[in-house]
Amino acid sequence: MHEILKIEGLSAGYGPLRVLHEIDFSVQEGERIGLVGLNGHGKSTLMRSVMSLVGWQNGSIRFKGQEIGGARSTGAGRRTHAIVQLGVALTPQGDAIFPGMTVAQHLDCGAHSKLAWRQRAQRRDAVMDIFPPLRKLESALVGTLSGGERRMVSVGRALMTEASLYLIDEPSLGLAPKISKAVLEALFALPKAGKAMVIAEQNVALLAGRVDRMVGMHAGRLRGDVGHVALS
Amino acid sequence: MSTVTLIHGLNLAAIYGLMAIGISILWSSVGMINMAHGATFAASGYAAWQVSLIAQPLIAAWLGTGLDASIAMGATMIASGLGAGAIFGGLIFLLAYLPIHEKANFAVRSLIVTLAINLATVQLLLYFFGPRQRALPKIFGLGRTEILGIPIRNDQLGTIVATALLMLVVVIWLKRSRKGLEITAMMQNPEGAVLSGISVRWTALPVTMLTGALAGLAAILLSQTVFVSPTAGALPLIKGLTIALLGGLGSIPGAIMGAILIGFLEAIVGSISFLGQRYVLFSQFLFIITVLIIRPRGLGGLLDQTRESRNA
Amino acid sequence: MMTQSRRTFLLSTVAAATLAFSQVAFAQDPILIGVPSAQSGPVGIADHQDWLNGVSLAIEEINGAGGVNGRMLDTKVVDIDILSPEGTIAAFQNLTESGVHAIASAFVLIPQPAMDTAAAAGVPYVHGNTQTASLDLFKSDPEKYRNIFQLDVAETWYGSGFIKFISDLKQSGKWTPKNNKVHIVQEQIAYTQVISKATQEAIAASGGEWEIGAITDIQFPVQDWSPIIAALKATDAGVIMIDHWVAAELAAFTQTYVGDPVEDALVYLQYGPSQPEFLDLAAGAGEGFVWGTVYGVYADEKGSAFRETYKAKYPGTMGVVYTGGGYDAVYVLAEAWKKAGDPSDFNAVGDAIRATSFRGVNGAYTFLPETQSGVSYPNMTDDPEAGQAHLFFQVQNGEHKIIAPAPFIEAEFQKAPWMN
Amino acid sequence: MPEMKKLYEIGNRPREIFLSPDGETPTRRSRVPFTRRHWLKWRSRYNPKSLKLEKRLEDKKPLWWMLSLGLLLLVTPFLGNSALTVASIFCMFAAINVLWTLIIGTAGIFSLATLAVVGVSGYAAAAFNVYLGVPWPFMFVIGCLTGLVAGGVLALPSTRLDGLYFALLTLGIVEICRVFVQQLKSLGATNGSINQVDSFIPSDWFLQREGLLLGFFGAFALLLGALLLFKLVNSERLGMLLQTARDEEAFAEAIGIDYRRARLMVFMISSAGLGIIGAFYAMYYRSISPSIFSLDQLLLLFAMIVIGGIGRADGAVLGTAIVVLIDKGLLDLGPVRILIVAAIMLLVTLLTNNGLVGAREQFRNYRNRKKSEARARRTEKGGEVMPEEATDMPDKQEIFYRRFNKRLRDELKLLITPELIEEHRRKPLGRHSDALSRVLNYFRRSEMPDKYAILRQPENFNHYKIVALSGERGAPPRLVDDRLYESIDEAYHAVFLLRVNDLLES
Repeated sequence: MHEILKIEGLSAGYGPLRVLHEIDFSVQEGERIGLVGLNGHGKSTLMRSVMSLVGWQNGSIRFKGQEIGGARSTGAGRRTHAIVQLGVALTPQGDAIFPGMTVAQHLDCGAHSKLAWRQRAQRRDAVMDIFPPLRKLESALVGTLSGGERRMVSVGRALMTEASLYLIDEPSLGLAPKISKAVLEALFALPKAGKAMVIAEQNVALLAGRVDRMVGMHAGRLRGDVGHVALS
Repeated sequence: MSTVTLIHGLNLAAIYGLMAIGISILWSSVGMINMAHGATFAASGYAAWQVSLIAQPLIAAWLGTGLDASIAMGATMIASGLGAGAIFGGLIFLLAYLPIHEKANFAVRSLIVTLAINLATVQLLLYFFGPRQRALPKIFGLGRTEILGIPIRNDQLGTIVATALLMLVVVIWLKRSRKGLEITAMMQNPEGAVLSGISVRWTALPVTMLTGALAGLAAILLSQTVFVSPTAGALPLIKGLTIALLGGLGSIPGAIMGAILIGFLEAIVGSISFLGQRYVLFSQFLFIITVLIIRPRGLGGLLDQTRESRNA
Repeated sequence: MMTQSRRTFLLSTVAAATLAFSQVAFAQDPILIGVPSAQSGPVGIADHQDWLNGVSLAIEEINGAGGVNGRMLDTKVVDIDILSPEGTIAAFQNLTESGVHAIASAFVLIPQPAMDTAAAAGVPYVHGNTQTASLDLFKSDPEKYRNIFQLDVAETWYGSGFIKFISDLKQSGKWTPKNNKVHIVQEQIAYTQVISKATQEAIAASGGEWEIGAITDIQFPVQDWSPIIAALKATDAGVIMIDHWVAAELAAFTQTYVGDPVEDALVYLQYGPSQPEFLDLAAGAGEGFVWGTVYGVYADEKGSAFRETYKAKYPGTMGVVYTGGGYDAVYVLAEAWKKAGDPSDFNAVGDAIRATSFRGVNGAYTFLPETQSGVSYPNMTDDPEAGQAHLFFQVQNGEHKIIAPAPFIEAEFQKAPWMN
Repeated sequence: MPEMKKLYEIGNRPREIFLSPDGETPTRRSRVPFTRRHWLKWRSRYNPKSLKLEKRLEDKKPLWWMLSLGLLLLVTPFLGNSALTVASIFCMFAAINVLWTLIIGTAGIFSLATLAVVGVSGYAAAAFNVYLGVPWPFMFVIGCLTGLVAGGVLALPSTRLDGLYFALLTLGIVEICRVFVQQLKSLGATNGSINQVDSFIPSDWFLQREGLLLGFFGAFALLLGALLLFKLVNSERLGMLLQTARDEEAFAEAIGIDYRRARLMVFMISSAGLGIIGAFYAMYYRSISPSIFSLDQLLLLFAMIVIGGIGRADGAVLGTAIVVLIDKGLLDLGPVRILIVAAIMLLVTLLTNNGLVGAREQFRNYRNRKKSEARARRTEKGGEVMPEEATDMPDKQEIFYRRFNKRLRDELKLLITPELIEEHRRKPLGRHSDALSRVLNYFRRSEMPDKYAILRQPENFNHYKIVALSGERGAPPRLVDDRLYESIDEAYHAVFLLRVNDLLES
């Protein structure tokens, strides 16, 4: 198995606030990992620091052997687009999407690679197969959709290109249980070969038994996974 | 309304529209109020004038003085105006966007930087070209054309047609092309845009260049009726700004509508004998202020609302 | 190019200065003429540059001939913002502080601060304001403003002189108006308003020879003249007076007008076309238009000689008002200094200027005691050599030609292209 | 080898200003008129080392103000005429800018119509004087009232429009004023300016040395008045109200602060002040012209407050000093001076966060940020205190407490072996070996937040999950992971493992 993501000694934070404490973490090809932990314990920060979106960070992040981390203290977001183009797709928490675009336009935004842009019609179709409710909303403005539909659009955007690592941040946040289940089902149904997925979730029950590995996150450190297994 | 007034109004609307749309696009996508738009206008005028000095004898030697020559000259003028405006836009990107776009209070900061650029450009133009105004070659000729029995001055016709075409191209480009989609994405959510693999830094460059080019074109077109001077940009800037405001900053349809309204207002007030030209500016600003007090977001402004709600 | 001319000017003054220094080494400090010159403000830059060129030319000539009483002349130039009182005061104070012996200024728009600052220092101040306001101010306190002189006349003569001109032209038979209507297009600043008012009064006094066709208001900046053209066509007057002051906009007017003229009308553009850029900008469209100035460079022997030297030094189209004005101003001052002896004795110099009788390139300078301003021929005197001629020009074959008044005529009035 | 110890100088006591009163005589302090504030902020305390009473000047700014203004007042009368005029212009513009700062900074209304208010009031005062013969002392009253009215008119749209929209709108209003004045027929003969205005400077003295001196003292008094007004509004009730509303409007509203009203009040008060300046301006020059509404003039003034720093009175005054000196003092430079102003404006905006007066603070912030980032990278939770961090800690015991904990942990880490874990797994409760007892004792003493606990599953009697306590009343514990333990001993051991894991990681 290939190692897709390898994080070593990652510390990150915002200004004087340190959120992540020397995290070591790795993701293998074909893996589906649940990142669990309460609000405010660094799940989103971990994902965002992979995307180079936090205030400062320090430590090594290797994506398929290529260093995308390093020490950095300003210019959040400056390298993000390059990381996205390497093949990391992040669905941010909440509705960080484009409210004034139609669903179709919004999905097209995800198609950043040349190939994806050329095939955007087919790919949109494929996303709509995954999230059938979007099909009839194709020309509706995203700002007018319901929460669940927006989440589908947001996740769908991440699926538009051939990313090999999907980081999905809190897909169930603020959604009715039934709808969040549907969103997660769609995610679990995605093919696994050659790709990996990390889902951050507060609600452990939603992921139980559906992921290959569950990693706890607590106070800026990883828990669970390493602790139990290695020592017992 | 007489036909003269109609044409005059359309002509003014075209030029104001070019300025206002540039300001509007730049505000909504990059989040800066470009006070150097007037400087872009003046600098492009001078660049085109400089090009015309070189190109005129060359074209005359090559094509003579026929229709070919005047078309070639016109194309050269428009191209040089667009080009100079785009280059100046790039300069604004380098000075007023790149170094400060990550700092706090970018909107006010960039406003100040562009003001400084405006101040400096006017003085530099004055220093290098002197106070004398300069004439650009008449790219549409001096005659008039009859359309549907209405005699229209060639420069007015040319301005209206060229602007309408260009605006159509810009609007379609923004709507259909990939770059346009990227710009829209950046307008609505810069972080979402980076997560879609769009570099905010480098998407801002084409935007500043595009709006600069629009100002450059406006300079060429307006210089068909008035002349190029270092301070020529001040009035188009103020009018463009207030029209963009009237249309609701960031809304392209709003800006176009605002330009048409203001253009016709100017033409009509100017043609009413007891009001006359001297009340034109007065009535325009009064109108804009009234509209804004009634509708604080201007005529359009939906986009800006979504922007606000995201920031909140 | 301006930079070049500025450089050559600097070089030449330096050269002149060093030359002068070697000649009368250790003699005396130069006599300083202060020139407030608009360089960064939005208006007046072109005229002020003309004036400064004229001043420099005269100083070069005088220094070349050995200076005044053995002392060389020199200038001190400061940037002035002629639109605001504080800008005007700052510039004038800077000059009086630095010990200039006289101030020679083309014009300021707000005369009071300038005159008060100069009066406070008592320094002789000659200017070409062409404003009734300046003269009224002088009349309000002749003792205080005793050393302030307006080289030319008030702008009112532009109006009355023009009516006199068209009456004369009609009588000479070179032109027959199609009707007696005069259509006035007026701008809003004081200068144009006073002229318009004077014209209307002259028309009323003409006893029915002329009548007002219509009055159209415009306001700077005029971006498009087509509504004005429409109004002109609606009135269809025999005489059209464009009472506006910005050369570039007048050039734009000629271009619009030529495309759709009022047949047979005589079009008078007042003073604006005197600025050098007019002909360049009008690019041929200016042909046949008439304009005038109460203060312009003659085309007689003296005037032509000046024009040639000026063009040799400052190539390109030459302005014909303030170039000669600046040139004459220095000569008027030099004459006074010769007479008074000590340039630091401001009152003696003032007395000498008051007694001036000097014939320059812009006409003869004698100062009326009640206003300390010039005399206009033929408006105020019948003697061509007793004042400055109110010159009327017509653009003929791409050049300004003097067509009136009588002894200074260069060419006869010709029909404009739109006249049958 | 003796270890070289680097000594850090703590605090900046050498730069403080101290008085040592004898403690017997009562201290007298005068207050700023109309406020409950004192001129200088002296704070008494006993020096913990010498046990002597000392008075420390908490805020050194008033001292600087007095020094610089006093210098200006003393030196200027001995300067030449043009320098005197430049100083007067500086005072007038500084007064305008201080009030403008009140509008932009304190009230948070981004208005560009400041000069327009000055102009309108100046015109009104001048018109009353020239056309109605109102004597000059009343011009101040008229200017003030006009300013108040103009402020009220301008304030109306400010409640509906926000930020930049309002700024651009006021730009339009300035244009309206300019165009309106210029096309007034009655002022046509003077290019829209009103001349021969009566003044506090006798007309014989006008532009003479005496007049200039009088003018300067007047302008200086105006500046003092503006500064006093700034102080009164900014640091008294209104300013305090607005400070609460600056970041959290909704919060301020929720606790009953009518910040909109307060804003309008500040706006009106400043406008009235600007009106007085307008009347003064007309008197100082004995005329007023439409150029006061010109965009260039406005931009120059804006450049002043930008260069100094928006929102602070010292910024407004400093920026005015710089720009006025360049623009009016270096007239000989010609157009280059505008370029210099533009360049300064550009540099200041590109490099500083809030003008020149903010530069010092910005540098400190930058240094602190870099320091804390570096510290954050190095320190671990519960780790030893870094030397530079130690200076910021008021309770020095904390430093030793953390050092002790760190050493303790280092000791305990050595004790943890697979045998020890095995021992615990076999018998989670009961008598343990010495090493295990030590480790468990340490665990028991740990702090309540994030302490682990065992939760019996309500649906299944013999099933346990591990939770972490929140440490806060009312906040429920949370699940650590989804493991289910079949017996209580297994759960005990899992908690032990988690803690060992935490210990080893720390």
